[in-house]
Amino acid sequence: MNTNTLIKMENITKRFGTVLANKNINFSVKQGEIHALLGENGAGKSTLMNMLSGIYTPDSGSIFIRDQKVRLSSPRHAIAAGIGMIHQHFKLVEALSAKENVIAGEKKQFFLHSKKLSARIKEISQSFGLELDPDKKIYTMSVGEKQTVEILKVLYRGADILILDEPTAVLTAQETVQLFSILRKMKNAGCGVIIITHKLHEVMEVSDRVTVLRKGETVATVCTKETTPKALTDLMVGRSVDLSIQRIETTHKQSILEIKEVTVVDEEKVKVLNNVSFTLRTGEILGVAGVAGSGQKALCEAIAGLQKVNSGKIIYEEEDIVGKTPKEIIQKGISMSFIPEDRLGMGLVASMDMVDNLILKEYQNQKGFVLDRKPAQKKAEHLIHKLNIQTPGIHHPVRQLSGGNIQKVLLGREIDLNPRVLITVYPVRGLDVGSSYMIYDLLNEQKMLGVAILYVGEDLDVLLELCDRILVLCDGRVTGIVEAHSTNKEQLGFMMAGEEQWEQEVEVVD
Amino acid sequence: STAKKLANVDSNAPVAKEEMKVGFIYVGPIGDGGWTYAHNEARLYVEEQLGVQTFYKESVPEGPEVEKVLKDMIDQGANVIFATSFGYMDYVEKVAKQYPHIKFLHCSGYKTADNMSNYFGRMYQARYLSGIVAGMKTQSDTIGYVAAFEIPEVIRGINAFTLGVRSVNPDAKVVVRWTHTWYDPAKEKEAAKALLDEGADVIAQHQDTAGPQQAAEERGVWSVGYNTDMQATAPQAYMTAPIWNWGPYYAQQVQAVMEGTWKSESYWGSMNEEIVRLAPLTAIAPEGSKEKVAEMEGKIKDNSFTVFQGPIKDQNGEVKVEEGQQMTDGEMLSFDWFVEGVVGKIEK
Amino acid sequence: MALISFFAAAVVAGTPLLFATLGEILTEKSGNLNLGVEGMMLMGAVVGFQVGIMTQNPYLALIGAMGAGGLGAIIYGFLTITLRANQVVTGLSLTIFGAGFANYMGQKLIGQVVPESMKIFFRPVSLPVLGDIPYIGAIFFRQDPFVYLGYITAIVLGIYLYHTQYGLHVRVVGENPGAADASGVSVSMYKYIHCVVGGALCGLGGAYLSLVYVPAWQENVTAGRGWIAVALVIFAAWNPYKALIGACFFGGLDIVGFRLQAFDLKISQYIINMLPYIVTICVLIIASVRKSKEYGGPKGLGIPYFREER
Amino acid sequence: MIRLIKKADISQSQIMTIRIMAVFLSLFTAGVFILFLGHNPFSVYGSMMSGSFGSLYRLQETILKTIPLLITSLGIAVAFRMKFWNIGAEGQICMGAFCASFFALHFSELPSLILLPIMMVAGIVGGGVWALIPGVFKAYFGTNETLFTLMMNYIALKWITYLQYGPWKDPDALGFPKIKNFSESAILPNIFGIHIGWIIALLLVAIMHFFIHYTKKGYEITVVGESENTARYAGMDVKKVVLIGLLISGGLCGITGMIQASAISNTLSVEVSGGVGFTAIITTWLSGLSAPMIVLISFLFAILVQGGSFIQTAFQIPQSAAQMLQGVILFFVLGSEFFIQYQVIFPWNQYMQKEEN
Ligand SMILES: Nc1ncnc2c1ncn2[C@@H]1O[C@H](COP(=O)(O)OP(=O)(O)OP(=O)(O)O)[C@@H](O)[C@H]1O
Ligand SMILES: Nc1ncnc2c1ncn2[C@@H]1O[C@H](COP(=O)(O)OP(=O)(O)OP(=O)(O)O)[C@@H](O)[C@H]1O
Ligand SMILES: [Mg+2]
Ligand SMILES: [Mg+2]
Repeated sequence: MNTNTLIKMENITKRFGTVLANKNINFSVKQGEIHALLGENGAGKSTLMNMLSGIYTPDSGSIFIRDQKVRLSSPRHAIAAGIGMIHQHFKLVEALSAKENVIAGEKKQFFLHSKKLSARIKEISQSFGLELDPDKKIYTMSVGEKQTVEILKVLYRGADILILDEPTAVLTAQETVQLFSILRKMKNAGCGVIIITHKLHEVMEVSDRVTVLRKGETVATVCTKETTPKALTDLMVGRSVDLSIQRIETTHKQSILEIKEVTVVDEEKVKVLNNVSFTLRTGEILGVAGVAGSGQKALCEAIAGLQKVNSGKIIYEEEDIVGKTPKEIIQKGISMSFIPEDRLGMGLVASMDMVDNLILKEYQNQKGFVLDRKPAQKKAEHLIHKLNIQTPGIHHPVRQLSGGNIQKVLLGREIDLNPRVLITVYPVRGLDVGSSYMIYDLLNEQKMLGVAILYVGEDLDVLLELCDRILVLCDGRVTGIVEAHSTNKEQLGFMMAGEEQWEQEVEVVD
Repeated sequence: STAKKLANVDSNAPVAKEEMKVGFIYVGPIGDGGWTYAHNEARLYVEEQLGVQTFYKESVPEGPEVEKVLKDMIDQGANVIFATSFGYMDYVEKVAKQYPHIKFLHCSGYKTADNMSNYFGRMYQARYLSGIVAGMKTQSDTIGYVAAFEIPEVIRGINAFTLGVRSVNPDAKVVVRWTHTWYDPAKEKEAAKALLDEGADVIAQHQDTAGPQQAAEERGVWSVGYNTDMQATAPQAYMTAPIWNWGPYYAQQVQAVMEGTWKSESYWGSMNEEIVRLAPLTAIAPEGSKEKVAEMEGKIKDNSFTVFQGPIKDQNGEVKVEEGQQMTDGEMLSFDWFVEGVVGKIEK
Repeated sequence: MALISFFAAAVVAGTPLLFATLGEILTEKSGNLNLGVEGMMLMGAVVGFQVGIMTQNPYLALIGAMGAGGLGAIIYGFLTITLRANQVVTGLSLTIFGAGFANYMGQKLIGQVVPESMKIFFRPVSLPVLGDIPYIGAIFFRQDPFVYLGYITAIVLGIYLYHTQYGLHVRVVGENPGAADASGVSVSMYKYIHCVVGGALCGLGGAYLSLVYVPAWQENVTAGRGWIAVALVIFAAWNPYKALIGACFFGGLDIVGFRLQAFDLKISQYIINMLPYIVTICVLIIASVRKSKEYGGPKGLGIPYFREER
Repeated sequence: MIRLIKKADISQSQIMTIRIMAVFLSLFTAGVFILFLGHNPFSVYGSMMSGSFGSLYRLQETILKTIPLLITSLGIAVAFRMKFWNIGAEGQICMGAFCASFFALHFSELPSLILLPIMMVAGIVGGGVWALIPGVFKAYFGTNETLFTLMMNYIALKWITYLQYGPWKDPDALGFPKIKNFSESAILPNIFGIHIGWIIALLLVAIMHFFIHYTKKGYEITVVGESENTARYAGMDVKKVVLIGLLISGGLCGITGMIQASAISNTLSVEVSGGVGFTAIITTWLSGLSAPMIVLISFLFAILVQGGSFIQTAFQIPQSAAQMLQGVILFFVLGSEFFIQYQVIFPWNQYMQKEEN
């Protein structure tokens, strides 16, 4: 293996307003290695990489590329230095074709030679084993295809330093395998690859070295061969963690919500939910597993009345709620609480304070014309106390709270509504371990109260330990519903990749 | 405080030259080269002749803004104000009531008060004469007339012009196009072009821009202007124009105020008083037209001919004014029909 | 015959609209919603005229007009691109400023006419061959050189936007400045350049009015055409070729009233005057009902870009 | 290298300082221009001030200018709060005035106490419905409202022109194109020498402030503006909220139309809005959509307009120059927002940042 250092970042510091996103970070990548970057949400991984790709400028510190000190004050400089980045949030133009997206930023020619370009792009994609129609418009593409365009864009430029920010979050298992083979090819060609991922098994599988960040600081850089997932987790969190979660057994499980053959077709005519059926019972936590974009969002939104259902029924206490507006669903006394995936874009109003955000779900039940904020003020104070929310006060805009605290406000509000069905999507995303466990406890508490909980999660370990049953989605289909205590990660993994596996459904005990 | 001081003074007491301040409000920019331009020329004439102080505000829309501008002017010491657009009338009336010691002169309206006159000129006389020139010039017997709005003033002008045309060329017709703008040079030019496409070879206008002149110039045909001498704008096309000459009247009125002899009146000046004129004919004007115009001008001036005298038929051939009769001022001021020979429609 | 001359007149009436529309297309394609078209047109109209009078040189006059329109756009660009001010409000302010600027500069030009030499320069010329095509020739190819310049500009812009690398960058900047930035395209520079060139084209549109259409200086020559141009951009779906057709169509709408007066129509003339605006609204509605991703406006239109924003 | 960073938080007093500095800078720049025109900037500014406050009459005039700006801005602010870029206030004012005038002209015998409220309601309906049309298309098809409302302005103006020159032409005006003056009973009474529009305006400020911040509908409007998704998720009928909001927005503009027609013109004419609809967009934006700030900014703007018009006659500074000055002042104030949101870091300042860490 070549040991020449490709990239060296020294004492990098970056602050956003009051947030110190990166603090004196040291980081280096060698030629011909795949380097994984690990850390909890908000640890500063994307920020660090964005500085390498010229999107952000460090407040202080220096960057060396091939031992040359560089100043990457714009993406142009980074591209010139051979750095290509695939961003966590795609940077593609929806209205343009794949081809046009790939060559954006090129300066080589004046006129666009459409045919020649298509041929060249085909050639590159084939040499890496990628499948892509250069003339397809981005907005007609699946997430995986978009990812391919992003990769092609970097390959087309012949970048020799490749950064991928959580590329696998949106990929299927096969796509991930394919991606990793590309990365290995690049590595063998002497390039440097940096990959950010939250999935430890991927880190173990593909990387040569791992750098762990915690709260904006470098904790350690280790060789993958010499470490274990457990060790990495401990580094990430900062202390030895006991990763076991209590599963409470409850009796009196009753079917409360029945999803029957629900199909949802989105604007692009893609079936995001395909003939989905399952039953949710009181006093249980039903986990939903699947790679991102497998239909979790559509499923939750369909139940909450936010998504048009094309066919099928959603029976809540003997009544079909398909076609009802969210307001009707809330007002019918159906206390269905839903924690949307997109916390600030959907669950909360970022610019409003805690009080106004707490009113959001219940103001409709207030009588009269005038808004009564007093109960919400009390509730806000209560929640701050109960959930240990860190905030300067109840009138502070929630946007300025940290991610974890935003999450607590949201969950606290939902639980406070005394729901009968609670739908939560990634409720611990961005939470530190302590807070995560607090959330698990809260969910268990609700479960004991007889609430039916639909838990959409990403961490399979948590799903296995916390949930009673796990439903696996793949491409909008249910590939199986299994008892959590009688399955394992491998089995779930297969199902997430599309392999169907069904268990005998356990009879409901009254 | 100034207002109070003045209020105690007899409203018709003579005013010293130094205390005289004459305000003008204009509906367009003084750079319109037309209506407002003509008024502003008159303002300069007053300054020059009497040596009094004048000031103005241009582009004052015919809306509530007028009231404010009037009051502003009074506030700044104006003692005579000329309001030079029809739409100012009600506001002038309103303000005149509140400021009895200030003299208001409103152009082209019909309301008067003790301290408010209205004044206008018998432009139709000059239009009649310009019609003669156009009627003699046309070869296609089709004359285009670009007109602003369907109001009596414009209709009266069209009718007078047509009578003039037909007095020398009974077969000719005058085709009217409404622009519904007073001031959109490009659009008014387009209206003229439409007329030219319909076979007109002389273009006349009642607009505050020279757009129609340009159209005639470009097509190599002929034109009759309005407001001011428009020869510079269209040297190859322009024959003459009925024009305003407000200066002498303004000077005389201001003089009267200074001498304390001013009286409110409803003034409709004629060619005799030179408030309206026909601009000198250019070399392009048809042969013999100069003489014919001079003859008719003489008759108008000695009152042996009034433009709207019977017999006058309307567009349907119906006799509207019997032989030997004349239209009264009142009838002329509320014209809402076209005389025979006009091709066009008055929307009601 | 009358119909042909109507269409030919429509082309002429559409020419100032065409330049302004093309300018605004370029501006909007790069993500700037500059509503100050009217202001920039007026600035171009007055400076073009002033330079024309002073130098008697048509080329210098055109350059002057472009410079003035561009200057207005620079003010807009500095405020919205560098200082990230609200685009709509800045555009409205530019309209106020531009009108003031033009009328102020124009005070001394009142009553002046375009010198004869320049009038000759801008006289209609029949193009060889093309001008002889029956009907089409008379409508499109016996016009003044300025009109031809309009055709050329539209075609060049079309080629530029759809068939060149730089045009691609413009589209990327307008659609998704974040993506453009990440690809190494300098967002600010593209926004500036296209906003300024767009302003220059608007200036040309104004100059057409003062130098050719009404070859004399008169205040407020544009009379609201800048706003029509803004509407035309939508009508043309941000496509320079369609702008060419749209400008002729709107030019026709603008003058059709005069031709219709020859017929005894039952509809009031005043209602016919509403046509251009009603048609624009219809186009807006149709465009939105079709909900096309490719033919809508640039996605980044009106939004200031700040790289470190999340 | 010069860099930009977003300011984390900024105190109210800093914001005020920046805004005031912007105004001073703009006055300075405009002053240079005035000097160039051959006048003394101080005496011009002084006379602008005395033109707006110099006497009771001038103060009244300034307030009369403030009223329509104020009410219209309140209306526009509601739409802007929903991120509906309503630039159709001009047309909404016209249509409000039109509907109010319909009753003023056709039911002129009614006593004031009945007629005026009817006119007010008619004005609200007229303006509201006019705003609702683009609103419906926006809500159901996502039609671009900026240009839609802009076009609606022109249609409204042409409509009034049509009435004025056509069916509503006063038969007693000798064929002149004007609409009959309202009867006394259709004219708003005066209080302290100013028509009661000022009381209506102040009432509306209080009502709108209360409405937006303390009522359920106001809350819904704010949520919809911040995030439609969140609103939908919370069970709000987003379309309905948008439409109600627009009805209010247009309705307020309609009130302006009614007041201007009744108290100022005493009739309907094409000049009834006189550009207020456009100016109010600027005042609304500058006041950050807050009702109390709208009072202040509208008043300041009225000073600018009133004083600007005063200096035109006082110094014979042409209208065009006054317009340019207005533009320049706006540019500066708009530009100053930048320094409220962002911080510029110059190379020589960078070490200071480091030390803080
Ligand atoms: N543009 C920005 N403006 C303000 N704060 C930011 C910005 N980008 C990142 N931050 C903050 O910096 C911190 C680090 O964010 P970053 O996106 O680097 O985390 P990450 O490690 O990539 O997390 P994730 O795993 O969720 O992607 C967070 O607290 C975040 O809120
Ligand atoms: N945009 C902002 N404006 C002001 N303060 C902010 C902003 N974003 C974050 N903060 C503050 O900065 C601090 C750190 O925020 P950050 O989101 O990085 O926290 P975190 O370490 O990720 O915490 P958590 O584990 O709860 O997510 C918090 O105190 C938060 O209140
Ligand atoms: Mg990240
Ligand atoms: Mg966080």
